[in-house]
Amino acid sequence: MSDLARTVEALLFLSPQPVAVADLAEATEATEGQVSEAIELLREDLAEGRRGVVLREVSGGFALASDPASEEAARRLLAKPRTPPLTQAQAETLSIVAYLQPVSRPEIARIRGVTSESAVQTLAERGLIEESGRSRFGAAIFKTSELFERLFGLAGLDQLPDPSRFDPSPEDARELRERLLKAGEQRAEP
Amino acid sequence: MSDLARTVEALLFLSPQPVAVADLAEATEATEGQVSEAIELLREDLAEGRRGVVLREVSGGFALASDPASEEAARRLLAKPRTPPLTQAQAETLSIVAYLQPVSRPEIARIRGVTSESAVQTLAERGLIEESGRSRFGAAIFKTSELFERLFGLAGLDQLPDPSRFDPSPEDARELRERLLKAGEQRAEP
Amino acid sequence: MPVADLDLDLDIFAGPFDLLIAVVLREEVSLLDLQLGEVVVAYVEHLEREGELELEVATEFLVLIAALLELKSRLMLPGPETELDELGPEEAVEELLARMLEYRRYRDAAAELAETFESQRGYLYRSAPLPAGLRRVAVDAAVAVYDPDQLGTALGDLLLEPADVDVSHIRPTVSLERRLRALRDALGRRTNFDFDDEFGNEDRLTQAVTVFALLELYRKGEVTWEQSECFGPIQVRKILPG
Repeated sequence: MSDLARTVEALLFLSPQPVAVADLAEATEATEGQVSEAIELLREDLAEGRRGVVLREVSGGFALASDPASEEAARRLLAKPRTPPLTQAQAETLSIVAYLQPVSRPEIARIRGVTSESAVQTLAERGLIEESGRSRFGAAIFKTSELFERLFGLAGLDQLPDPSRFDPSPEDARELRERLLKAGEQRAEP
Repeated sequence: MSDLARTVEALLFLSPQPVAVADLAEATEATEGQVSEAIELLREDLAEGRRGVVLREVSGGFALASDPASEEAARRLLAKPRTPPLTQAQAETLSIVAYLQPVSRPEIARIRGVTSESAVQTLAERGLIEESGRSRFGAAIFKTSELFERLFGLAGLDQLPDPSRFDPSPEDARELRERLLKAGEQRAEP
Repeated sequence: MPVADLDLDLDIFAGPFDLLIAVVLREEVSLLDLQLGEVVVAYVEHLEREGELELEVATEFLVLIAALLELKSRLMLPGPETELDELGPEEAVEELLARMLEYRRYRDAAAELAETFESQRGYLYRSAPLPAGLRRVAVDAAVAVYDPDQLGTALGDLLLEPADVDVSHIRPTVSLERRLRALRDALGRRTNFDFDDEFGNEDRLTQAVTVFALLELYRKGEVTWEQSECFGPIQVRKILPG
């Protein structure tokens, strides 16, 4: 293994984010071509199934990751799953996704009357919601996950409770969506 | 490389702290003997100078670290300045805490002959020592941290050099005593 | 300012107080040669300059200077016949010696530790968040911890349309100027009109201010009006110039 390959391996090991070839070249004071060669060496050594760590090419550069085969053991050693109570913002956001899914990020904001970035992000990190594509306009679209159903003890989405405290309950999904949007717009501009 | 060695490598890669053999065994559902064998395999593969990453035995467990040869490149990439060396006051304070722990703030001051507030504070800020309670009289009591062992490359506190090594020789002590006595007599005479 | 930083300029020593104590302990300066009175004077001068007494710093100074005085007096006292002191100079020397030796041990250990630290600084450890998969509950291990009713309630709240805003507490403002303009507009369209026809739909306040505006126009000689009976209709008529 060349000195440069060793250094590149060390850099990828230390960096919490993927590193671009250009940045590796700057840090190692080598050319991008030399770095690419070193990456090729590493790619062989760290191919899937060879070691506990694999080399991945992801958007923006290269990164080391643990071999997926070790996931179970890693979970036993390190997993610290968190299920703290939901905040009001999270509960509202989650209920919108649950009842209207698939639903886009701007739609959530329109219904809540406020941007809901951080609630969406937290729910996604905890695995309660997940991206299920993009809208025609490029906005992320969300749906609830299997984990969501487990954590709420639901056998299926049809087991979601009727929107309580509201009478009359909307008849169908389309009516629900329309009424949520209308109420949200009224909240946004009193 | 065995499956177990690969898994152990992955666990050490993921874990933010050194991992003890017992914990590795539990996570991998292997015996401690098997884990130790896997560690031996890794120790060879990750011996100094072979790859960019080395296996280290620190603080009661095993951890991966980048090879010192890549330090400069790593600091350029991560924009991390080199940690400053220990000042004389910090090194003295740290050695008192390391050997006498748990030790109170006044005890440190008594041995050093000067209050050691700022050294204690800096060491605590750098995470090398930590408060471990209060003495009967309310003074903060300190011990070294896990980070201390990691940064000093110690597998455990028992690897600190034997303090008797630093005892002045009997000749030194005798000479010092004589000088002090002589000074006392000179003063007492006139 | 911590007492350690107190700057001293003595006969045999110049530098901060903590360095003085350190060099005394390292017997680079003999305690016997040191005029402790000078140290006290320097401290008092410092206090005068600062103009305020920090109790904690003063206490620290007193403790340290007292310890030095005690050690020094023991060194200087002649013999065991002194009844005032339990320790003779020899014991004092032993005590000082013990402290110096203890200090030396850690000073030397410190040198070695600093070297070790230096040699280990090149090893860097990874500090990265756990992969997302390890931060969330595994689907297989997940049990119900949340109440679905929370979702129903949250959605119910979102469905509620906000009630119409009650503005009854807000008093409308009616400006005389605007009413003057309204009157002149009306008079621009025709030379006379019935007040109720023109302003009957306005609220009471607006009507009252309009009457007030009418008075103003009357004063200026722009209009006149007639009311044949009490509460009867008011006929407003424009006075044409000339």
